Amino acid sequence: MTNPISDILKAEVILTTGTNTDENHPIIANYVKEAVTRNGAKLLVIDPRRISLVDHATLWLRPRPGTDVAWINGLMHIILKEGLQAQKYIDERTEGFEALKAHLETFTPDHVSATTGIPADDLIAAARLYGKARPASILYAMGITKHTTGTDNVKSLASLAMLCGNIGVDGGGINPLRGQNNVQGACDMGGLPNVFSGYQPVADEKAIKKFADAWGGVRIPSKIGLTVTEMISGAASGQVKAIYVMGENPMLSDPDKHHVEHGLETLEFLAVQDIFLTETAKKAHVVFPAACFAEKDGTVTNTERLVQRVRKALEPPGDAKEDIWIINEISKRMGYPMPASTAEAIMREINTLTPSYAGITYERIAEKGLVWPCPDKNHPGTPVLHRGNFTRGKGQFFVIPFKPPVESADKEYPFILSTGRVLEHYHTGTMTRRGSGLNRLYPEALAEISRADAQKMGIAEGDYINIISRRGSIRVKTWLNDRSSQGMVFVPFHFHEAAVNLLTHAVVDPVSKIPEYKVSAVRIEKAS
Amino acid sequence: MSMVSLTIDGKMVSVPEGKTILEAAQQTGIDIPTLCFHKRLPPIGSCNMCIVEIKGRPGPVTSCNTPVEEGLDVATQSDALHAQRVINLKKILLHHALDCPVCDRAGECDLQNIVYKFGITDVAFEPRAQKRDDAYATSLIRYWPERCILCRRCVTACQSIKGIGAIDIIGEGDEARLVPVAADKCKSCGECLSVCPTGALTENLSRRKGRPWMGKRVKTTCGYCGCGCQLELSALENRVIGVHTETDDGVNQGSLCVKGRFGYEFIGDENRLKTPLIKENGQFREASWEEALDYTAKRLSAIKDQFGPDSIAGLTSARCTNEENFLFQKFMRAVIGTNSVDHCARL
Amino acid sequence: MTESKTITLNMGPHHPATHGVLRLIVELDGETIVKATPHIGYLHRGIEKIAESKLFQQVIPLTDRLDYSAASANNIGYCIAAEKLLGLEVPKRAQYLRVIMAEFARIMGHHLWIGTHALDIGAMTVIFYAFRDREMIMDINEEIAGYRLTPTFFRIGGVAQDTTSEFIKKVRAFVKWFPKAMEGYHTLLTKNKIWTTRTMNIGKISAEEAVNYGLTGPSLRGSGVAYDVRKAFPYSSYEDFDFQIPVGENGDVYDRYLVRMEEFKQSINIISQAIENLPEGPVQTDSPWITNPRTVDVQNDISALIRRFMMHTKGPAAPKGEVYAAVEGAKGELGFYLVGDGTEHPYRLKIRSSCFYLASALPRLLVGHMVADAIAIIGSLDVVLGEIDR
Amino acid sequence: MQTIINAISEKHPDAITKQCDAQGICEITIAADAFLEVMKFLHENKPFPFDMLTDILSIDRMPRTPRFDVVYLLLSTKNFTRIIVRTEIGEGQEIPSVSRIWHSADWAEREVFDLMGILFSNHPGLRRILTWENFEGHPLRKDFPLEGKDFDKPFDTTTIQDYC
Repeated sequence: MTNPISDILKAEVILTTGTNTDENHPIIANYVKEAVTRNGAKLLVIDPRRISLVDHATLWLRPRPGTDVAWINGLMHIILKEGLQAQKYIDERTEGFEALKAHLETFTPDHVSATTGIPADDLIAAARLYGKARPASILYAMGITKHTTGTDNVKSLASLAMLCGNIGVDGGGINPLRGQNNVQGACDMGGLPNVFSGYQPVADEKAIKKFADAWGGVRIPSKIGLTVTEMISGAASGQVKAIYVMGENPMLSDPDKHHVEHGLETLEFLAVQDIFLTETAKKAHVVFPAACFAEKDGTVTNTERLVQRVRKALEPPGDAKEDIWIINEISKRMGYPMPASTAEAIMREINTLTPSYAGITYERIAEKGLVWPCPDKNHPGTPVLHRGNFTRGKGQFFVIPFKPPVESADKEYPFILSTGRVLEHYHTGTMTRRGSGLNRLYPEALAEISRADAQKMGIAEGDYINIISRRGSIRVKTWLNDRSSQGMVFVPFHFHEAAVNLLTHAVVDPVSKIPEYKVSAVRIEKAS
Repeated sequence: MSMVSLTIDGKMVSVPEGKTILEAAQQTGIDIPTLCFHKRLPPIGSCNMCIVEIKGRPGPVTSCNTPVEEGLDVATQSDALHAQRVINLKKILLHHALDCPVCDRAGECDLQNIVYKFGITDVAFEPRAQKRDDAYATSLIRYWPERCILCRRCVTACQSIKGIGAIDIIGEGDEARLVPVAADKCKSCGECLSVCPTGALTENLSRRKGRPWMGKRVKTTCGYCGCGCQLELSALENRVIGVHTETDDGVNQGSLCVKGRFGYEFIGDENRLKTPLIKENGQFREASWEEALDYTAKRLSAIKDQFGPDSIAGLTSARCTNEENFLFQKFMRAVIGTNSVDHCARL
Repeated sequence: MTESKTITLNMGPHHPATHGVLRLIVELDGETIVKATPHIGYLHRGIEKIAESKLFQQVIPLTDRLDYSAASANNIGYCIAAEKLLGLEVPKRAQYLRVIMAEFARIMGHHLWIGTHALDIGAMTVIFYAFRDREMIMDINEEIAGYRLTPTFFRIGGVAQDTTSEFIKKVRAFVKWFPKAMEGYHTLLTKNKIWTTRTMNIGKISAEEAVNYGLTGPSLRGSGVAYDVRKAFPYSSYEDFDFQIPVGENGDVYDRYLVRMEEFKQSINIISQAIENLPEGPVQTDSPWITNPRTVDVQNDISALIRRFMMHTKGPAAPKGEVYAAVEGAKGELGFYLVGDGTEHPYRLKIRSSCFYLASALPRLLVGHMVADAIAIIGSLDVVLGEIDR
Repeated sequence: MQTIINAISEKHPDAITKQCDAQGICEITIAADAFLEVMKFLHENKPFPFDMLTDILSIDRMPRTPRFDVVYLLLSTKNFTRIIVRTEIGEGQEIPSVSRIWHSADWAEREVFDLMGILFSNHPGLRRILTWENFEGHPLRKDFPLEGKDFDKPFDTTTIQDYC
């Protein structure tokens, strides 16, 4: 997020798209609702499903899944037509505006409403709402990024925000709501094939030298590594022989489950380190028992780049050990004894090697966390990014043509399947499907179909249906409500009994390599 | 913001306009007894414990929702006020169940503290607490009507913080009790549970596993979504017996969601992995750490020598801490010698 | 000048005659002691630090473990200090019961003293008689409080529960029986030639010096200073009883022996007066914050149940203030300096231990005597290390 | 008792900073510089000298500066009256020892030094009395944890050195 969560209270208009905030980020939804009820902010929700946030929305647009670039360009087209853009901000702080302006000519309201299914005057009202408001904040999540055009969607949203001068200002910003407690931290720490910690590129000689020297003169390759989807296909093709998995469950979270299963089984060696015997762990040659978040010390970074402490409250069960200890032991046995053994010592190493985390020490975040970038020991952190000027100097406008999703509804597979999360469960259900509490609220997978479609196919509430795609089929209970629009079905991916990744295809976004979970063509039949 | 000055118990106080008398008193350290007042909630004014006398006004006024005015002369303590407060408490105690030894909230119950502070020795009326078992808006929280003091904190919290309003108090006199008016809209966030002053709302999960103050309280960050809510785990004999929040702490300011407040059962689950496992002809067998670690190191080194470092890949996790992620990518890059490190940020 | 070679002898901390873990480094020139430096702290449990994290009524069992040979005498001190701080009135009957238990504690302490003191000097039989009588007092303790050595019978604001007729019968029996037992001790020791030669003119200390060294109790009265806290600063209705304060003349081991033997008699005198006119009435003060509600109330009345629950988990909050209350323990003046800061925990509790100052006088008393006399002198001071080290 | 107070304030006008009645015992607070003279005066004061020093104790008033209170309880065995003398000492500040006036002060001051860390100038032998020689820290201070420092690590008794 470019702005802190509390900035939501300062926004005049809040645009949320691709995020069911009330269910996936309930606390951020509290802020949105407080902004609307107490501060009189206007809420503009753009989501194919009628999510509960719509109850508080001033205006709700319902685009067809996968047509995000179209309506974003449509909004920008209207804002330019009515001169609502922040021209001074554009001239001083951005570049590439003219090319964008020319490109937007074709995205007239009628043309956009044809591709997206949003009525033209709603588009105009939305554009005026967002265009006039200073500041306006954009919140988005996986609904925008889980497409083959994910990166394009994000770039278009960035252009929209810059058009109205909403970046680098209080109450504004373009704010991705990260899904997990430390997904931001994992990226910051270099858990990516193309960057070291602090996003220092792997290809940069200076960075390699710095890390190599710090780690005792080891040889670090400059070639960008494999992403998770490439690893799985690499395993299937035999290019990858061994995978070491820590706290992950690709069997359920990766697209095209058969493909994943085949890949993992052909591996020479698979080591998994987790807190439960997950589906992936069952495929492993070695399984290590690890400690969960309540049994370890360390830090995590939340979605607003705030680094906060995690403290140990319990001892791990049985012989389970903390991940740090396990990694240290393996590396010692492979002839590379690691010096740092406690979380605090590792953080000191991170301070030296990662400029944006340099000032974040355990003493400073004992009471309250710090927002990175925090370059030195007495720097207060930077809650709002891009203030004054952009980190890369000038803001870049992008000319993004509209590309339809890979699979669209056709005669044989008339429905569009979208997958996602629900309030009561988390990711692959490893944690939330244990114990009686959360299970009682949401015991099994439910496919959400609109009442109209159900009536047409003679499906009653609670019947079981088969959802079939070109890659596989699952049997799942139905939940008739008016959340899903006609011709759409939503199935959560927490349940291995109805593993929705049997249905999704493995085509990914060219840049971010994120699979298109939000749009898959399926067929629905009444199950026996 | 214009300042308003008034005297409370003879002390001159000046506070910004719009503040209530209670806030002015608290600011100068004068202690007015309260029961239904809660820092995070707008004033409710249902318990009448915070009554004060204002010179020139006929009867006592509840100070929690009366705004300050210029030149007020407020008295917070007097025999009449004390007698009235004792009567208020006794009316509440009239219906209260004799549950203290078995009540989850005992020891942290606002009603207990205020009754003890006032030294109430006997409730003159014949107590008529009826045992009733009423349904509540979610299966994760249990409602004990005979412990409820009808202070409306839960109703206000559900309306003002969560904007849902799933519960309300219906009925008059003895019949009045909390009823889920819109149970389907309830998100089981536990906001009502966290502000309830007594044991009327308790967790259905950890009933009577231990008193909260017995456990060791550790402040940590929630392990689920990206909001990074601050919460306190209370652990007793290596078991988590409860989750608590401080009202002015972290981005969540005391609120949590259903996963944060109730999703801690997996920590003590019996089929947590406890010993390293090694697969032999399709079956897992338990192994010692020594054996498992040696086996892994040997296999990884062998594959690295035979097929080169790029034949090995690593999957770290967005649910591990920064330090673990850093160490993992250091292991893959320095020890294995490959950049094939990724995690599920893409999924 | 012949070069006089002194040897250093290490006595304790595990030594039969040091009445506990006192360590004495003694420099000998032949048999006479040239220099003695006591070392203490082997039984230091940090009672004062622990008290700061306890509730007020949870500190009472801690005070039992100070001078464990006369436990009730310590409890009464702490309870009076707490009651002064909290401003509570103790009913008459409870005060009388406290006096009885405190005097019994004094007698128990003196029994232990006479038994071990005589044993150190060589009289083997005295300890059997002394412990036989001590056993009877322990039965009385058990009868009323359920515990023999550390009864913890007192509560802030009164005593734990009322007496039983059995208790009164036993006390009367002991009061009737004890004077005869006293004659036994006197015939064994007072005129015994060996006893007088081993104790007369040994460990002499003048009145001024004793006061200057902070000695109190029988050791001070042995030197002729008639200071007894029960008479100087009467507490718990001691002013209702008439009893004398025995005082010695020349402050040696023998005089301290005579003073304590007389104190036996005086304590029995107090106990008989107290048991005869034990007043009727409640045994607990009547305050909603500290008095235990009756069980029948607790089962029927929510406010009584809340009071019972809060009393044992939170307890009363003491007002801000500092209080010093001293009592006459078996070994001397035992004072409790209690500081309250408005919470339910004592902010600071300092225990003025009489034996601490008795032990500090050892270097002065031992010099010039033979090693065998050192044992007699330590016995005559009757130090208990639980109270010294706290 | 009031005569003594007046006598003191004549000789040392600014010595007594506060006087109050603590539960029936007269208490005076003395400024640190005039401390030794006032104590000598109390010891020799003619009609009834305070010849016994009952106890010395220290209180840690943590957030307040000066941080410590040192309290002396004096008793006159001639007419059985008590007086409490208090003086406020900052961290690391020294207070003159009264062990030459009353012998009982020797050990009492050593205990205050040991458990609270208050230094007494020209004391015959100021060393720890209850804890061992190389014990770190002063247990009765408010910032000393109740369980002691790193209580959960094994304690190696061979590291203990005590005064021989």
